[in-house]
Order: sequence, then C-alpha cells, then structure tokens
Amino acid sequence: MKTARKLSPALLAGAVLVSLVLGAALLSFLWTPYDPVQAFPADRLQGSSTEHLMGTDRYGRDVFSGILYGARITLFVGLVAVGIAALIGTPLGILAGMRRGAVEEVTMRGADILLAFPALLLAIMFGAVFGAGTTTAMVAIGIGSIPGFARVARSGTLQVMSTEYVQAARAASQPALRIARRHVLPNIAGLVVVQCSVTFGLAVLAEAALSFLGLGTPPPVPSWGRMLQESQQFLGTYPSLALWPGAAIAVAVLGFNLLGDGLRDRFDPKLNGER
Amino acid sequence: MGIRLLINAARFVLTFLVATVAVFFFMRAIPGDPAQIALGVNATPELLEQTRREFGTDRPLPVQYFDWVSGLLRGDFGTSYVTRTDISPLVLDRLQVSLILVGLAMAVALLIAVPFGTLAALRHRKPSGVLLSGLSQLGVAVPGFLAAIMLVVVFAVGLGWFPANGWTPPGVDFADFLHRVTLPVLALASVQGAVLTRYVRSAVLEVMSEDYLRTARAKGLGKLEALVKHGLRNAAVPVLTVASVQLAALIIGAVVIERVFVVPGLGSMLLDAVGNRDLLTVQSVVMVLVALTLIINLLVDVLYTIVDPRLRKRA
Amino acid sequence: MAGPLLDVAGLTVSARNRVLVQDFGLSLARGERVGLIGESGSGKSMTAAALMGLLPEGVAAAGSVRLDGTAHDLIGASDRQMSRLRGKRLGMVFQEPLSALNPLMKVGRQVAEALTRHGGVPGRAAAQRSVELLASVQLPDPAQAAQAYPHQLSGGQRQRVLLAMALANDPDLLICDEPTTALDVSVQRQMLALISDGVARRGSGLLFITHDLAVAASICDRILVLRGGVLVEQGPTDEVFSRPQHPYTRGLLAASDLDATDSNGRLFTVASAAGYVPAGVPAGVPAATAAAPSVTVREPEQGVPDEASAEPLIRVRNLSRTFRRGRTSLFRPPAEVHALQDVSFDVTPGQRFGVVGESGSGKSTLLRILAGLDLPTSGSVVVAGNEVAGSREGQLRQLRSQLQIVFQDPMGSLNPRMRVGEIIAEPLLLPGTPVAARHHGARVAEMLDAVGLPREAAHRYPHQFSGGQRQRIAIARALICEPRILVADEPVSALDVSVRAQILNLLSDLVDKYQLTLVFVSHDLGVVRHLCDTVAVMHRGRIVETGPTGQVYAEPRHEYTKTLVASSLSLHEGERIRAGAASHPASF
Amino acid sequence: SAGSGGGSSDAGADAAGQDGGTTGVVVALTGEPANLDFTTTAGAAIPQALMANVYEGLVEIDQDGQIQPLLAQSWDISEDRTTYTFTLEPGVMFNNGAAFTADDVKFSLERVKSDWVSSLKAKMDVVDTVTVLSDTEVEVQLSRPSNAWLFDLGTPVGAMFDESGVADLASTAVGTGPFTIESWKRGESIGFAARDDYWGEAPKVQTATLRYFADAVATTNALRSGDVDVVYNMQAPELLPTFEGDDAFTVLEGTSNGEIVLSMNNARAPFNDVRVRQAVLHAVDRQAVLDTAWSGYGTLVGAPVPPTDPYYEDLNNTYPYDPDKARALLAEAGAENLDIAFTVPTRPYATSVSEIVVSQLAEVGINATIESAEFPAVWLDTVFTRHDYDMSVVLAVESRDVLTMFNNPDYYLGYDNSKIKDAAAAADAADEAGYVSGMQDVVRTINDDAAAGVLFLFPNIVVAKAGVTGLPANSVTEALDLGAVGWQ
Ligand SMILES: Nc1ncnc2c1ncn2[C@@H]1O[C@H](COP(=O)(O)OP(=O)(O)OP(=O)(O)O)[C@@H](O)[C@H]1O
Ligand SMILES: Nc1ncnc2c1ncn2[C@@H]1O[C@H](COP(=O)(O)OP(=O)(O)OP(=O)(O)O)[C@@H](O)[C@H]1O
Ligand SMILES: [Mg+2]
Ligand SMILES: [Mg+2]
Repeated sequence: MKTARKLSPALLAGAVLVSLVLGAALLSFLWTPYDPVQAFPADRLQGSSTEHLMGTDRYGRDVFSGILYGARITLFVGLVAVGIAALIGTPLGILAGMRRGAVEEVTMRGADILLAFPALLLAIMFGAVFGAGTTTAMVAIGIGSIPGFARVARSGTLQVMSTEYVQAARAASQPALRIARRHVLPNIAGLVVVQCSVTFGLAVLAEAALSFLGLGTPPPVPSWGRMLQESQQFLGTYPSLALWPGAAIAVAVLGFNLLGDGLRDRFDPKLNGER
Repeated sequence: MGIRLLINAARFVLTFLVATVAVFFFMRAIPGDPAQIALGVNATPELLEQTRREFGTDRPLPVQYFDWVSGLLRGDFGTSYVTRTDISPLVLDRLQVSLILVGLAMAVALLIAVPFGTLAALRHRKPSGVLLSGLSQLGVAVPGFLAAIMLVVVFAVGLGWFPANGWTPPGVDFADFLHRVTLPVLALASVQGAVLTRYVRSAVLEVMSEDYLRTARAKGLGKLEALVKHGLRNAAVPVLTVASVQLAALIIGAVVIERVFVVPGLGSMLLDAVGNRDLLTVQSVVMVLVALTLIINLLVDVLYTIVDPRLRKRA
Repeated sequence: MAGPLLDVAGLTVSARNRVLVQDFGLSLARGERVGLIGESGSGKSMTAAALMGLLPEGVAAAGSVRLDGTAHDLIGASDRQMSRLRGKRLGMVFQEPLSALNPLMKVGRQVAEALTRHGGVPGRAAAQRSVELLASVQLPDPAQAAQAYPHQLSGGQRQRVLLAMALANDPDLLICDEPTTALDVSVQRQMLALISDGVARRGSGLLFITHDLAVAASICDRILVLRGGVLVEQGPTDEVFSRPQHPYTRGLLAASDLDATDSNGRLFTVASAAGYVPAGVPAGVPAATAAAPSVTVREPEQGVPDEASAEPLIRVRNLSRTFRRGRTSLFRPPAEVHALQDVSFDVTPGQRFGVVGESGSGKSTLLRILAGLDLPTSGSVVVAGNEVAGSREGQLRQLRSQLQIVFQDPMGSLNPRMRVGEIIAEPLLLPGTPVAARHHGARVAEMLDAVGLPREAAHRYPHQFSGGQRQRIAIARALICEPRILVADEPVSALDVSVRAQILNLLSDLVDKYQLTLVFVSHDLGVVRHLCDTVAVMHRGRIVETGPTGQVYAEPRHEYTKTLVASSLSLHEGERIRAGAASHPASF
Repeated sequence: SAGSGGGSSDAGADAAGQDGGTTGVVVALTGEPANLDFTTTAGAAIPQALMANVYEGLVEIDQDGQIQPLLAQSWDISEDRTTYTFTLEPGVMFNNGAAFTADDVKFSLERVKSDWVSSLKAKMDVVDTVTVLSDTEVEVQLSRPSNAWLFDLGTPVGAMFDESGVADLASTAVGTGPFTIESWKRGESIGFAARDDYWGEAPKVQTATLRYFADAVATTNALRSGDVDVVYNMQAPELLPTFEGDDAFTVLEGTSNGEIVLSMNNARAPFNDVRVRQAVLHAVDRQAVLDTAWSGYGTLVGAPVPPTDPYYEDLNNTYPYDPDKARALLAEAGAENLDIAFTVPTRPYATSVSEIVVSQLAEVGINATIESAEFPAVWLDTVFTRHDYDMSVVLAVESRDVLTMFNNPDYYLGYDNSKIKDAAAAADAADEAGYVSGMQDVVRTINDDAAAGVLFLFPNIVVAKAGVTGLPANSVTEALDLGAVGWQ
C-alpha cells in the first residue's frame, strides 16, 4: 500500500530537472560568478572557458550568471502564468461542463472571445495600465491562456458527466462542488496537467517575445527567453549563445513536462496495476 | 430545426456584438495616437489636428463605435489609417493565406501527433515510448522561431530544396505554392504536432485500460489495432478540443513563422496594425478572429456529439 | 491427435504482491461443457482472462495452456500469435457487459468486426450477418438494434450483443464469464440453449463461469469449484451437486437454496451452512412450488406498511419514457423505443417492491427516473413528496438525500480514480449523516465486513476487484448512510450464492431495523420472492401484473408472468434440463 | 518572366544570379511601405522605394552628399540668393504619358504647402512664389536666402508630380523616374519595370523587385538561398562575418544619415545641467557601444552630422571616454548617485545600445533604469509629445536634421536654442562657404553644450551576389536608387 512506492522514471527525471532549475534560481539570490547585468565590452563573445563556463554574450556579460539569474524570471513567469490560467480556466471549464445551459453559454462564449483576442493586445493594454514589466507580461499571458484551460476542462467534464459514477454521485445528492472536486477533477487531471506543462513552455517563450516588444522583462535583467531571442542573429557565428538559454529552457520545459507526465501517470491508478 | 438554427444565429450575433464592444473600447484604452504615428517625429499640433479629423478619431467614442459597427454589419470594415484603402480586401487576403497555412499545418500536426502520441502511450513503459514522449517534449520546448530558422538553414540555405521564404497563392501557381508552403507548414506543424502529441498520449493512456479494448482484442485485434480502431475515437474529444484551441490561436499566433518565412498572413498584419495603431484594421482583424473562433468552436461542439453520441443534450 | 481441445496445467495468475489463481489445471475435450463455479473473487474471471491472454496490466500468468492444433503455448505467446487465435478459435463473453462494449461504436459494427476480422466475411455480408447474429440472441428488432450505441441498449441486451460477438466465428473454445447475469429467466433459457446447441453441433469446448448453480447444473457436464484461487473440487455435475465433497461446495449448495433458512430465519451462507439439511434431496422436486413458506414468514411485518399506505412514498402515474435511436437512414425518421408506457404504481414506506421482467422491458429506465437521473417523456413521479418529472437539479436535492441507487453496471458506477474506501464513504459526506468524520474509516470497515469484503479493500481501486466484488462495493456505498429508499438494479446478479445470501440477509436486516423502502430489480425470481413483499412484472415497457409476491408467483394471471414463472430454474430442474438437453423447451 | 517581379516569380533573378545575363534584380529590404504616399505618411520606407526610381526632383543628392542636376539641367541663383531660375530637361515624360513641364514644377512645389500632411512641408515655407517662365523654365522666389532649401529639393519634398496623377497617391505613383510600379503585393514586394521612354540613361535591368522582410535574418537567408540578389541596408551586422569571407558575395559598408542619438531631456533635472550631460558623454565609451551593439560597423561621429554633409568636421575628440572626468563633473554638479529613467524604444538597435550604455553609466554612478517604450506608439507619446523622459535613444534618419533637432526649444530634446538660433539663420542665408562655416559653428556650440550624445552613425550595409554592380553604398537621402544597378 503506502510503503515503498516506486517512483516512475519520468517523475524522477522531471523532479531532478525541475529542482535543477529551482536550485539555479535560488542560488542566484546568493551568488552568481559575475554580475549578470554588468557589461564588459572587452570580454565580449568569448567561448566557454574556465573563467566563463558558458562564455560571454555580445556585451561581455557572463552567460552562466545570466542563466542562473534568468532561472528566477523563467520560473516566476511560467509558474504564475500557468497558475493564473489553470486556477481560473479549469474551474470555469468544469462549471461550464457541469452546468450546461446559460452558464455554459456565457462562460464558453466569453472564452471564445478571449481566445480570439490576441495576447499581444492584452499585454499592451496591461502594460499601459500597470506599466510594462515581467509581472504584467505574465499576467497577460496567464489571462490569455485561460480559454485553453477552460475548453480542455469543459470537454473533459462533459465526458465525465456522462459516466455512471457521476450519476451515482448525483443520485446520492452529492453537492455539485464535491462532484467537481472528487469526480470530475481527478478524471480530467491528466489533461489539465498536460495543459499546464505545455502552457508553461509557451509562457516562457511568450514572455521572451513580449520582452522583445518592450512588454516584458526590460533589459538588462536576463530572462532565458530574451537571451535566446537576442542570440538569434548570432546563430550563424556564435551558436553557443543560443545554445545555453535554449538548453536551459528545454531543461525547464522538459522537467515540467516529465513531472507532469509522471504525475499524470501516477494519478492514473489503472496504469500501474496494483501498487 | 429552423428554430434551432435561428437561436444559434442569435447567439452568434449577440456574442459578436459583445465582442465588438470589448474590442472597440480595448483599442481606445491602449496608449498611442494613430494620427501621431502616421505623422511620425516632427508632427505639429495643427497637422495632428488635421489628421485626427481625417481619421475620424476626434469624434466622440459612441459615434465612432456606432459608425464602425454599422459598417461592420454591412460588411464594410472601414478605411485603414495606414494604407488609406479599404480594409476588407486586405484582411480577407491575409485571412485566406493564414487559413491555408494554419489549416495545412494543423492537418500535418495531427498526422504527426496521432500516431506518435498513440505509440508513446502504448509503449509508455518501454524505452521507445519514453523516447517518443521525450521527443515530443523537446518539440514543445523548442521555440517556434528556432525550429523555423533551423528548417530554413538546412533545407533552403543548405540543401536548396525549398525557397527560404515567400508566398504564392495556390490559385496562381500551384506547384510554386507547394514549394513555398512546405517549410512554413513543417515549422508550424512540428511544434504544434509535438504539443498535440502530448495530449494524444494522455488521452490514449486514459482509454488504454478500458474493458472494451479487451473485448476488441478478444475478437482478434492486435493491441495497437484495438487501440487505433476503438481507443482513438474515445480519446478524440480532448484532442479535438486542443486542436481547435490551437487552430484558433494559431491564426494569429503563426506570426513568428510568418515573419521568418515572409508569409503575408493575418498575424503579421495584426502585429503591424497594432504597432501603427491602425485601430480599424486591428478591430477588423480581431472581429474576424472572433467570428472564426466562434465558428470553429461551434463546429467542435457539434463534432463532440458526433464523436461521442453520449454527449448529445436531451431535446 | 485425439488429445483434449484444451489442456491447462499449473496455471498461476498473480498480481504484483498477491497470487490470484494457483496451480489451476483443466483438460477439456471437444464437445465438453465445463462449469467453473466459486466464490466471488475466487479467480474465475482471471483464469478465463489468462486463457485468452488478456490479463489486465500488472497481472501476469505462468504455467501452460495448450490448445489443440496450435503449436505454441498460449502463455507467453506473442500478441500477434494470440490475436490470430482470439475471436477465431477462442471466443469469450466477458462478465461485465456494460463496460465491455465500445461506447462510441454502433453495436452492429462491433459484431461485424468480429466477422470481418478473420478474413472470412466481406464488409457488406458482415453487416447482414451481424443482424442475423443479433436476431439469434433474441434482440428485438435486430436491424434497428444494430444501429444503436451500447448506451442505448439495456443491460441484458448488451450482454446478448457480447454473446453474439463471441459466437460470430463459431470458436473452438467458448469461454463464457457469467453470460446470463442480466437476462430474465426466459431469455436466459434460450441463451443457454443457444450456447449448448452450438457446442454440441460443432463439437467445440465450453468453459462456463457462473455463480448460478442451477444454470451450471443445466448446461455443464463437469463442474470445477474454485475457492481463493485454488481448485477445491471437481467432478461430473451430478456428483458434485448431489455428493459434494468439499465443505465449501456444500456451503454453496446450502446458500443457493433460498427456501431454506437457519435457526434465525436467515439464509444460509457458506459460513453458516453446517446446519443445512438439503430439503428434498436429489432430483425431481420442482423448486417453485416451495415458495409459500418464506413468503408467509414475512407476512406479519408486511402489515405495518400497509397501514401507512395512505401516504405512498413513491407514487408513479402514467409514466412513459420514449427514447430515440439514431437514424438508420437519412430519409427515415429516427426509430422510437418505448421503454416505458403508461406505468403506474405506488410504493409505501417500508415496502419491499420487486420488479421483474423481460430483459429490455424498461426496468433500469424506471429506476433511473425514480432517482431523478432521467426525465420521463410524460407522466408523474412523486418520490418522498417531490415531483421528479420536470424538476431541476436543485429541487431534486431533497429527494436524493433520502435515496440511494445501485446501478446495474457496478464498474461504470465506481469512479476509477478513487480508492474503494473513499467511494464507500462518499455518502457520509452529505450533511445530516449521523457519522462524524473521524468515524468514517470505522464505518467503511463495518460496511466492508457486512458485504463480505476484506478491510484492506478500502485502499485499492475499483479496477482491482472482481465483478462481484465491485457489485458489493456499490451496495456498500448505497447502504452506508442508511437511506430511506434504496433503488437497486440487479444488485446481486454477479454474486455467488453464498455472498448473495449474505447480502440478502443484510438487506432484510436493514428493512427491519430502519424501515428501508426497497425498489429491487432482479431477473432472479427466487431472490425477489425471498426479499420482496410486492412484485411488479414488466413486459415491453408496461407493468403487466402487480401484487403480493406469493400470490403472483402462485397464481400468475398474465401470460408473460406464467412463462416467467415456468422458466424459472432451480438446481434440480437445471440438471433435468441438461439430461434432456437435446429437446429443450422453447419457452415462448 | 520579366516584368512580373514580386515574390512569386524570381525566375529572372535566379537566372541572373547564375549566368549574369540579366534582366532583373531582387533587393531585400526590411520595413515595408504602408502605402505609396509620402506626402501624407511619415517614414523612410516609401521614399526609399519611390524616390529616384519613380519620382524624381529637380536636383538629386549624389553619393557624396553633393547636389547634382536631375530634372533641372541647370539653375541660376540671384545675387541676393532668393531667386532661383531652373532650366528643365526637355522631353521628359511622366509614366502616364503626360509631359513634364514647368507647370508641373509649380504645381508640385505649391502643392507641398497646400496638400502635404507632414511636417516636411515646412521646408517649403521659404518659397514665396513659383513662376512659370516657359515650358522648360521656372523661377522660384524665396522669402529669404536658404542653402537648405536647394538641398531639400533633392529629398522627397522636391518630388515632381503630375497634376493628373495625384488623385490616388496611396496606391498609384506617377513620376518621371526610370521605373514604373508593375506590381505591388502588400506585405511582400513591389515590382518595378524599366520604362522604355525614360528621358535619361536607361536602367541596366528590365525589372527590379523590392522584397520586404520582417527581420534581418530572413533577408540573409533569402540571399543565401538565391531568392534575392541584394540585401540593402542590412540590419544585423552580426551576420556579416559569414559573408565577408565568401567570394560569392560582396559586402559594401557605406554610411547613412542615421545617427543614434542618446537624447537627454535638456529641459528638466538632472539633464538641465550641462555638466551632467557632459558627464554622460564622457562616461559612454562610444567605440565599445559601436562594437557591442553593432559589431563595430558604423562610424563614430561627435555630432549629428554625417561625413557626407558639407559642414561635417571631426568632433570625435570633444568628449573622449573618461569615466574619471565624468565622475568629477557629476560631483561638481552635485549629482552623484543619480537615478534616472532610460526610456528605450522597442527597436533592436535601441535595446542593444541601451544595455551597454546602462552598464557604462553605472560605472560613473548613474543608475539608469530601462523602461521599454513600444515604438512608435508609446515612445512618440511619452518621449516625443509629452517630453516625459530623462534619457532616451533613437535613430534619427533624416538628412541634415541638426537644426530640426536642436533649433527648436519645443522639440523633445528641449535644447535651449537661443545660442544658435541667429547663427543658424545666418548660415542658411549665407553663400555656400558661409553656409558651411556657419553651420560648423552651430554644430560646435551644440556639441559644447552636450545637448545630446551621438553614439554612432548607422552604417548602410549592402550585401549582394558577387555579380551585382552599381549599388549605391551610401544612403545619403532616403532614396534607394536602382537606376544604375545591374549585372557584370
Ligand atoms: N487488476 C487487478 N489487480 C489486482 N488484483 C485483481 C485485479 N483484478 C482482480 N483482482 C483480484 O483478483 C481476484 C480474482 O478476481 P476474479 O475477477 O477472477 O474473480 P471472480 O472469480 O471472477 O469473481 P466474481 O464472481 O466476483 O466475478 C479478486 O480477489 C480480485 O480482487
Ligand atoms: N438512451 C437510450 N436510447 C435509446 N434506447 C434506450 C436507451 N436506454 C434504453 N433504451 C431502450 O429502452 C428499453 C428499456 O431499457 P432498460 O435498460 O430500461 O431495460 P431493462 O429492463 O433494464 O433491461 P435489462 O434487464 O436487460 O437490463 C430497451 O429496449 C433499450 O434498448
Ligand atoms: Mg468475475
Ligand atoms: Mg437494466
């Protein structure tokens, strides 16, 4: 039973990768090899060396320090955006799927409008009202990702609601909230988890794109997305500039995806036979 | 039947109108004066005044709104501040391009995602399955523009098999269209396919241990075959949902790909229009998107009940 | 070459940390019909699944299974090799018909697939043939039924679809896992005849799993008794049933006798069977005649509800429910199924209202409407003072807090992601239940005891249980909060006789203690007779007869009731039938 | 395939790339014209495409910044430098078949005042009257002498229009230039076809196509894959090293008019103190900025005057990189540990520049916080219109724009022009020599006041297939003159 559950390799790998990112973020509060912001033009565009583990960028800044520091921003952006989207979108979707009729109509059409609404406009609007910056960008991204969650949650809910175990619960007069929590949510959790991990990756990259439009993390604060974006032009000459932030993003996204997969599979009792 | 249609149409129009209000006032709330941008640096107050009058942005907001909406309902999107021409043909041209691009890409993405996701689920314990899902995760982790640039570098610059960029409408020269559309479609599809793969895997895992698959196998179907013939349809609803969300989001979201491959799609049009505060154009594009999204999602809701007859509402 | 058709030796099935079946052996000749009986959860289904190579994930088999004409051992054969046998030479009817059908594929296609699969039949012919097959399993209007999705069919109809599927290719070995649990007695008889006919005609082998000893007696030449995963007894049917060697077998026989009670007036279970004295030993005694005494035992208690009958707890008037099935063609209107037509009856508090009837006659539909899960097309249903028809979810709340339902399909009604303990405890979460949160665990354990499940079952998930065990989980959930009304749809159909007796005893206790009002659907006339004071007989969506149980059984008035009572099987009768298998009585 | 131009059919270009026998050229650009009407729409994209190719002026500015005759064969300037008499080329036709005459000159010059919606129109304010003397002679009376005016005639305000061709300027262009617009695919390309009735030297190619790209990487990819022949005004110098060593390509590094201006709000603290501004200029290592932000391509200039301007002089040494001096100046001004906001428009050059500048300012104790401002919308609003900024950076592309920037206290720089106002007017009215020396004085004054920093002059980088000839390396006005472009 509860003893000695075997961790799935995906879960384990995911946990390791995510803790790597988390570790980097935490470490950056205490220590980075160099100031991640300060430019040293004389040292620009160096390859990896003992001095600069990952080399330096066009400003002569230490890429490794940037990666450490950027972990903070990346984690922050990804988690908050996903958090906003999932915490608002999923309940709305479940609500729409459970209460069909007017409630469904209003939430889903609202979601449709929001879905059609380019996140860029949201970001500009938020930037105008609250001032551009990391927080604004991730709130805009988060809100922009709500419809995805709502639709995914709703479709899952519709299917769950047609099962007999939900009917049994309804027949037993279980309140809707409890049905949502105990029956619907666990059974759509797999999809929601995947949606979270996918959204995480998209959010990190969207933040970079917004930064480029002046709507995200302002320079010189390093965020992985922006480091990657800025190295675009150096792909032909200094590919390693893109490599490191690219790899960092991949590690984070991969980590959260693996973690998501692992959790998903773990919460699927049928997959694991007896535990 | 007739009444149902009417109700649906009414819902559609109502939603659409709500969206017009949202979009209109949203666009007025964001900073930036179209006249100022049209004139650029060195604008003078008099010129600004004159330009605003010309654009009609000096009128009270309700007047502007009703003017716009009444035009919209007549199918007249207004005149762009930037191009100084009718917006409708411009938007429709771009829309056509985007729909072709995104539609093809989604089709290819599904062609990638369904088999790969199914295999990844089927072999979720085996190394090959883990590899497959790992690959799809990498696909999610690779930013679209990087994928696009890689494709260009390898297949256009390196091997010279395809042009690096550009667009030909299929009606003009179909062979050239195919030639040019391949790389952007692949770039979009590889990322979207990777994303979809994850959902397919999850959805297939969900149905994999269902009893009816055992029944199918008892009839003599192989494991994979049973999954394909009986499991996929049961897994289809969430995948359909995600694909529809992606489709709606991509019509604009393909902008990165559009830029790399210089495809004149709706996304880059919107981006430019927003940059120029070409308000009427932005509003028109967004309304086209709203209409599209509504249509897509209504269709998907209908598809749900076709895929899963249990979801039919009781009359 | 005249070896047995199937030779199983040393078959062991184990889950990660438990052995489910141990050292099972069986040699089955062509034309032989072997019955596998045993306690619920004893490993019958697992054995069958192991033979088919279709064990669930996390469960593995060892040993050897040889099928005549196949070079390789079926254990350890590749999926490829097995899929060539399955459906063609090995046919199987699964235990739970409701979850065994693909919910998104029309049943006709599902049957046709079995035909086309092995190459023999081209698509069009297969569609044709599948309708014939559906007709052969007595589905009404088979052409239309072929166009129905599984959820549009009744439990018994789905079970017959599965049977049609298994029979499609005339397999050499037919494995039937409780193939008639959802069938009324008359259809059951026909299906059994169909199965044994086929076996006789083609000289194929039959492995027949059942908890119904009468059924086993009527169809099997040889009986294997499984208990706790171990074969405890086997031998020719007559011998096993007349001179059972193992105490467990003896217990089973005792428990199957619903006419016999122990000193406390309760049904025998395997545990209490020591005191059982078989009534009128071997053959020749028609069981139905012995109905009177048990009904009279109940007579005094029946008086109480009758007095209060001025205020019926459930009042159904002119209830109709019409379903539409998908169109068969674009041009014809969708077919209508009149699942309920003009049904009226009253149930008074404390009454035990039995519903019997033909498979597909609308029993489940009726219960769903009573529970407010489905809305009638017309008519009125008042339950505990609440009008069900046309009321909204919120208004149903009060009704439902007094009512619990047990569905016909136990698997589907259990949330696959909740542990059994949570599932059973769920009704306790409702406000107004007397049990404090910290006692939930204890209460769950109590209920598990009461339905004969081990306490550790609380920590496992539904899919890790056998069909009968799941059914008991559903019952435990329904009973844990001592509802005022219990609406139960075939709640004991998958239970072996001993456990069934235990459950029936439990229900009787609750009726006595809490004045539980019971609406109880069963195809098993014996069970209804034992438990219910009133019975309604349903036929084609109508109640054709109602009245006190004893009276209806003793003097059936309607033609259908007569057929029903006449087709009811008892153990001894079953043996008689098998003896004259060639000339079975066609019941209609 | 000749004549179809555009993105869809580069067959001519491809063939050209291979054997040099050649009828067309495809040029990649970034920044597409929104419409074809530069009389009402700002920005360099429209004149870049149309000036010199479709529209021509009386004069043109050559690659060295000199004024050369174009539609005017010659001109006389009166003693008081207020009356210009132009003698026009005879036999010039607009591409709509109309003849180009002195009437068109009058029409065009007067139309600037009446119909143009652009502050550029102010450049024609000095024109008093335009008198047609004959079909080929026209006299322009200025209200005061102006050296700048003749130069301006070589820029878009001097473009010659046909009276019957201005009805739909946004989508049709009627001019006297060597090309006509053959096709225009919005969002993609403009295709030109050479005119066979062109009055001057015929272009070397039959067709020329301008293809528009969203970013620089895409342009170079297109060049490498053979889709385009030339990348003009390449915006990603980081990509150049891969072309420079490659025989298949030629790289031209010309100059442009584009100065990267580090603007400081002269009108408010702390930059209303000249010492603080000077400190900033000393604190910024412009060579390092050029190296990091633009890979070392570009020209260091000390003031907003490109070397192609007649009054250019090397002022690079006024504010050498000297952090100590900067700190001293700040201390003197009492502005140690300064906190300022650095409003950076969302353009790649601005972002790159700002990151290094911030770092350098930090060294001398100026703590600049970058605030991104969406360009153009937000930047125009906050910085340009409302002057609500401390420091900003922007590329000023107009030619000869010193006075536009500094001779107007209401301009966003907020520079108090009392010291230069008269000198500037005098210089404009003086003869050519006086103009040069007068302007030099003005520029020096501005420079001494450290009114703004000019970080570097944008390069005009052109990368082309090896066989392409006649490409204008310098971008002196906005125009991209395709008239001489051809194949070896
Ligand atoms: N997936 C599983 N993992 C672990 N144990 C299981 C699993 N499925 C069933 N079991 C256990 O295996 C035992 C045998 O189950 P099986 O289904 O063979 O019983 P059965 O004899 O068919 O009973 P019934 O008559 O109730 O259907 C039961 O105790 C059950 O709890
Ligand atoms: N959703 C539905 N759509 C169409 N027809 C339906 C639907 N549900 C049930 N039916 C039909 O209604 C009739 C009554 O079904 P019901 O399930 O009530 O039968 P039942 O008496 O419970 O039978 P069984 O004993 O076999 O379970 C059947 O003929 C069935 O095919
Ligand atoms: Mg079983
Ligand atoms: Mg039923």
